[in-house]
Amino acid sequence: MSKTSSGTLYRGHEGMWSWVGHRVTGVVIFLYLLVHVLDTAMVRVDAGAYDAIISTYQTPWMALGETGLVAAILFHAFNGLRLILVDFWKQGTKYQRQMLWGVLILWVIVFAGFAIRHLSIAFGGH
Amino acid sequence: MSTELPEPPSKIDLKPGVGGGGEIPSFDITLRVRRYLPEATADAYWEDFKLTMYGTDRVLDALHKVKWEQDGTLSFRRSCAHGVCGSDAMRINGRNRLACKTLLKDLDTTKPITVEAIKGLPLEKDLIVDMEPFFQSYREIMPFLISKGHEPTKERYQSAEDREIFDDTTKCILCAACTSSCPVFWTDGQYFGPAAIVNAHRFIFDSRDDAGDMRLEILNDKEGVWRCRTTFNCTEACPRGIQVTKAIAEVKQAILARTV
Amino acid sequence: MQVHKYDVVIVGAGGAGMRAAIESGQRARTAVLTKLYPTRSHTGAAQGGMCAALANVEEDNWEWHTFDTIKGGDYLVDQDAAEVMAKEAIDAVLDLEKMGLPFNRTPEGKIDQRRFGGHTRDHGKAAVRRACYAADRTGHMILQTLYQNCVKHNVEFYNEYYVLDLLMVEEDAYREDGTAYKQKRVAGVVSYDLATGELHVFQAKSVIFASGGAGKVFKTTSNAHTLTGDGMSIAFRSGLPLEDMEFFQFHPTGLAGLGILLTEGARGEGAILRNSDGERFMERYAPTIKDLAPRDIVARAMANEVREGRGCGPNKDYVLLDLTHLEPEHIESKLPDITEFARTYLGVEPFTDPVPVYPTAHYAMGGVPTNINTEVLQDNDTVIPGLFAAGEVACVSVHGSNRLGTNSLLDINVFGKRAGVAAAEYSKTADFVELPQNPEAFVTAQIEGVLSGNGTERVSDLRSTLQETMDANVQVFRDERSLKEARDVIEDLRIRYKNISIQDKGKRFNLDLLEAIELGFLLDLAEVITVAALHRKESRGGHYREDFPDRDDENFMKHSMSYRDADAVTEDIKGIRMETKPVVFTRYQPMERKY
Amino acid sequence: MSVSIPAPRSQRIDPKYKRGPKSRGSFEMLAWLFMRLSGVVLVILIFGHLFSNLMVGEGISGIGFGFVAGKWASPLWQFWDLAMLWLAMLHGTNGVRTIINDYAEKHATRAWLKGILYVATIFIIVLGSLVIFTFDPCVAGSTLPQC
Ligand SMILES: Cc1cc2nc3c(=O)[nH]c(=O)nc-3n(C[C@H](O)[C@H](O)[C@H](O)COP(=O)(O)OP(=O)(O)OC[C@H]3O[C@@H](n4cnc5c(N)ncnc54)[C@H](O)[C@@H]3O)c2cc1C
Ligand code: HEM
Ligand code: SF4
Ligand code: F3S
Ligand code: FES
Repeated sequence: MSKTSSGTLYRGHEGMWSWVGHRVTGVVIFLYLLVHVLDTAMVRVDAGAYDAIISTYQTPWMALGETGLVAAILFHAFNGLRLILVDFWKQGTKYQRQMLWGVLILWVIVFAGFAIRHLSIAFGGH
Repeated sequence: MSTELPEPPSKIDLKPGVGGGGEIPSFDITLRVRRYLPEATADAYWEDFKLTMYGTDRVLDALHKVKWEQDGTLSFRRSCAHGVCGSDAMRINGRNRLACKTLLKDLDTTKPITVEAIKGLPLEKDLIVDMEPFFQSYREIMPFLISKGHEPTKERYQSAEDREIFDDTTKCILCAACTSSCPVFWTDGQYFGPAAIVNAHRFIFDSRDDAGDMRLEILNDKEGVWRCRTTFNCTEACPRGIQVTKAIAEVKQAILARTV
Repeated sequence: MQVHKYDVVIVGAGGAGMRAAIESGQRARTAVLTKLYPTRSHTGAAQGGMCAALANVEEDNWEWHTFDTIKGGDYLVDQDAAEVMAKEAIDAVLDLEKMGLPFNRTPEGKIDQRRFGGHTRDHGKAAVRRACYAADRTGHMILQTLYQNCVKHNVEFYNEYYVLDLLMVEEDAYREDGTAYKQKRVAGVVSYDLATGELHVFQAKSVIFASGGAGKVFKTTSNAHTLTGDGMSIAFRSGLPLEDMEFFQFHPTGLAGLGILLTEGARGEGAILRNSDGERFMERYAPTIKDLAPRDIVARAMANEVREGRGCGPNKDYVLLDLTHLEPEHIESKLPDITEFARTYLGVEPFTDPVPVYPTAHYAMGGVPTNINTEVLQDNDTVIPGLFAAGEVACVSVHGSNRLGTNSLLDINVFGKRAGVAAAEYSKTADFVELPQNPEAFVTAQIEGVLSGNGTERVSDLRSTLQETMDANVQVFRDERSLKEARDVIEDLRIRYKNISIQDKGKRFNLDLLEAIELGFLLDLAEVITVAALHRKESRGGHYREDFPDRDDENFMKHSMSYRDADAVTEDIKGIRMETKPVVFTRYQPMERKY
Repeated sequence: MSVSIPAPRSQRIDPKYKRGPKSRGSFEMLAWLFMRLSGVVLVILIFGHLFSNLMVGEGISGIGFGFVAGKWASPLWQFWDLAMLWLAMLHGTNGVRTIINDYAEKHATRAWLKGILYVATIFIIVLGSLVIFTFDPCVAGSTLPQC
């Protein structure tokens, strides 16, 4: 299509933005998973090497990244369950918006719980 | 059948000020239109028009005012002017709307009101897009009643409940607001799109129709229902209030049910 | 320029055009030319219903329907045509059902029926349930169903092709009594492709005109912006007569100030009209059927209430349609769309508040004269071989001086089908008529003229002046003074029209150009309507002369036929000749019209 | 007589929108269904994984070669991680496949991207499975007491 058709960004509602979020988190998790399998594979090569790699996960910066990843997984997981309900529950399409708020609330609660524990371990050190 | 009603009273007391009325307020707006004149410029551009409009005016009235009083080259489709023909779907303040059904007073008139063509279909001029791909998808889902067996001499019977099942999707006016709001349709234009599915739904769930299976097979395609990512833009854009995503979900269920 | 050849060419893809296309498309090579995408046609705006004496819920028969149609039309109806329509109505509805139209159903699963203005049992005894309907979207469902079936039968559409000229040739011919006359024959049409600005000539053995109405002659109208009477005007310019153009229907319940229609079905479901005293004033005007009297009577009653100071609102210029005594669920299931219109466009909640309404220009009873086989007539009885017309553009005359609600959707189906069959059959027996030299010359000149015009007049100014004049002077009440005033304004506008200029000079989607051309059509028709109204010095149906308030069967029980004729002068207007045509009577003699 | 042109502009479809031949079978439906079924299972697997690795005991600080070895000593965890690997990889791959289909418009680009995706997926799944099955706590550098 010609470039002339581009204009402003479409101002979708919750449904569209949650989909953008789902898509982005999905890709992020996938990319992480590729790396994560590779690093875990080190256990087959050399125990020291594995520990070395894992220790990078234990630095504060990586801990933050790890927290972000978990945030992504939590959102993707909860929203994924919402999508499944939209698809299979008769009233799903009617309550999709309410369910999205539910997802966000659940996400905040679970994530807060995780973040407190995880960051305190990561930054608290031994 | 409607039940017999008691005769209404010959005379009643009207509430004061009944039927609205009063002075119609006027206000100034800026209409920011995405122009594209293929014979004049290579690219689209924004153009602002300042207008004085009234409380009962719609975006379509504003466009007419521009066309009739300021710039006759501004081009857009319209016909019925009350939301039943589906000519004038466009992106108003970033969302698909019918220009004739969007009252200016319901928009934020302190800021410019942006108006641009619907997204995802080839742009022809100003607010006009090529609708053929859209109608092609519609035609491909076999949007007509197919019934086997003998034609009855009188009408086919259908219970009011059976009629109700597909009532929602009979309302479609083929305005393309839904399909052109769908992020999946924007990507490569191959997706059948919500409007086609809505119209398939209208026949799949019609108790008089015998070709539901064929339509389900068509929509089981890689460009069919499974491309829908339930973003709900279509449902929110539909000027007829059709529960589009719900209809799509019902079609998905029907395909599943028939295979499993 | 390109030339296409088809057996049958149909102009217009509304209800009439597509119903014809379904028949003709299965019998002959058919093209449908339409200035709008088919599903945008204004048939889709029709709400209330389509009448047929199915007797699904109450005793009924087609003879009663015929009678109601004739009486509703104030006896100016051609009764043979009305019989055909009422008789074929039943099949027309059943055809639609078989094509898939989702009618509302009775508890037994049959097509449900409801009341509509002027439809009665046993010659006026009481209102009858005769209108088959699909909520308040009957027209939408008809249009969609017909389009769906066109898709099914692979009908070839040329969308956004504006037909701007009818190609005809004249041959010398002799009548049975030996007198010579010029026989017209149709060769094809010239159309303008909106997308490219190219002209396309369609050569055809049969041409069907189904281009709809002309409501945009008026300002307050239920009609679409695109209903500019193209077909009628093109026929008129080609030397064909227009029949009964003075009869224009004003629908009682248009949203006040906007003209958007609220179906008569609302009153069929029990809604009533009230004036500023809260009085149900129709009890005074039509004691038997009250709010369900025919439209001309109700519209006049409303206008009269307003005139006598019983109007509502700050300017006391409308009355109220009251639905508040009806059950909200009932309204929601039977009238969902119109309640939404009231909410969207006036901000009124019909469940709790009455809705402001005022008559709105709605339907042209007149049009291109045809016989009951939909063949177009070049005078009172000479058929033009190969030329057909159906729908609002045509005047068979089943509506006489006032159309009954629901009879138009019926008209387009019954006569649309007849036209499709007849046109296809004719094309099998006939040869192509040779196209004239430079068939597109007239249209080319017309377009060039508008594009190169550099005058000072704006199309939109002229159009709104025209529409306001027509609203003020040729509406529900007319008299010699008002009609003469309208006539003078139109004459002036005609002169100013020569001095227009437009801004868009391009070839692609040049709607500026087409609005200018459409204005030309509107001016033609406004003139014919006004002259015909001046000429008819009586009151009948939709045409009410305050200076001649009574029906005058002695002098005016006949159709009026307006011809374009450069040498004639009628009512001080040069170029229009008025003639008359007798009304066909079969079984009902004129009576006083009381409800 | 001038030429007659059978296909006017109004019936022409922009080639970009022309759909290819109809796809056969129900692959897309099965993929869609798989996304949902695997999604439900993955919630349990991943939450369990995250919980046992990051929440209980010392959390991330406790993870090391020994931790892994300890876990994989139990067939339950072996199976758990294997299932998670497979499901997550297939789920993610299918998701990314959808995304490629959406945004890569040219046929060749699509083919390339998907090719790379599938190779990566197979490689990772095979590698991951091998690691889990052939895990040897006494690999070089292991400081575990049993070695
Ligand atoms: C709001 C409203 C409600 C109504 N409700 C009812 C009702 O309840 N019951 C009832 O019986 N009747 C009703 N009517 C009347 C009825 O709907 C119309 O009279 C009828 O639909 C006309 O159909 P048609 O096919 O003649 O024309 P239309 O449906 O108007 O179609 C005209 C067609 O001609 C085409 N066309 C026009 N000019 C050109 C040109 N120059 N070149 C090419 N194509 C052209 C257009 O594109 C269009 O496709 C209602 C009318 C209105 C406006
Ligand atoms: C935690 C549990 C998970 C659940 C409940 C879940 C659920 C879903 C669902 C239902 C979809 C389909 C969305 C749609 O069709 O619109 C989906 C898509 C996707 N998922 Fe997951 N998922 C989970 C975990 C994962 C993981 C671990 C990955 C990465 C490997 C992942 C990557 C993706 C991707 C890339 C998509 C495609 C996104 C798109 O098409 O927009 N998901 N997920
Ligand atoms: S479903 Fe709604 S938005 Fe889509 S085409 Fe039909 S009416 Fe328009
Ligand atoms: S916008 Fe598109 S993604 Fe599905 S829910 Fe609607 S079709
Ligand atoms: S003009 Fe008909 S829908 Fe807006």
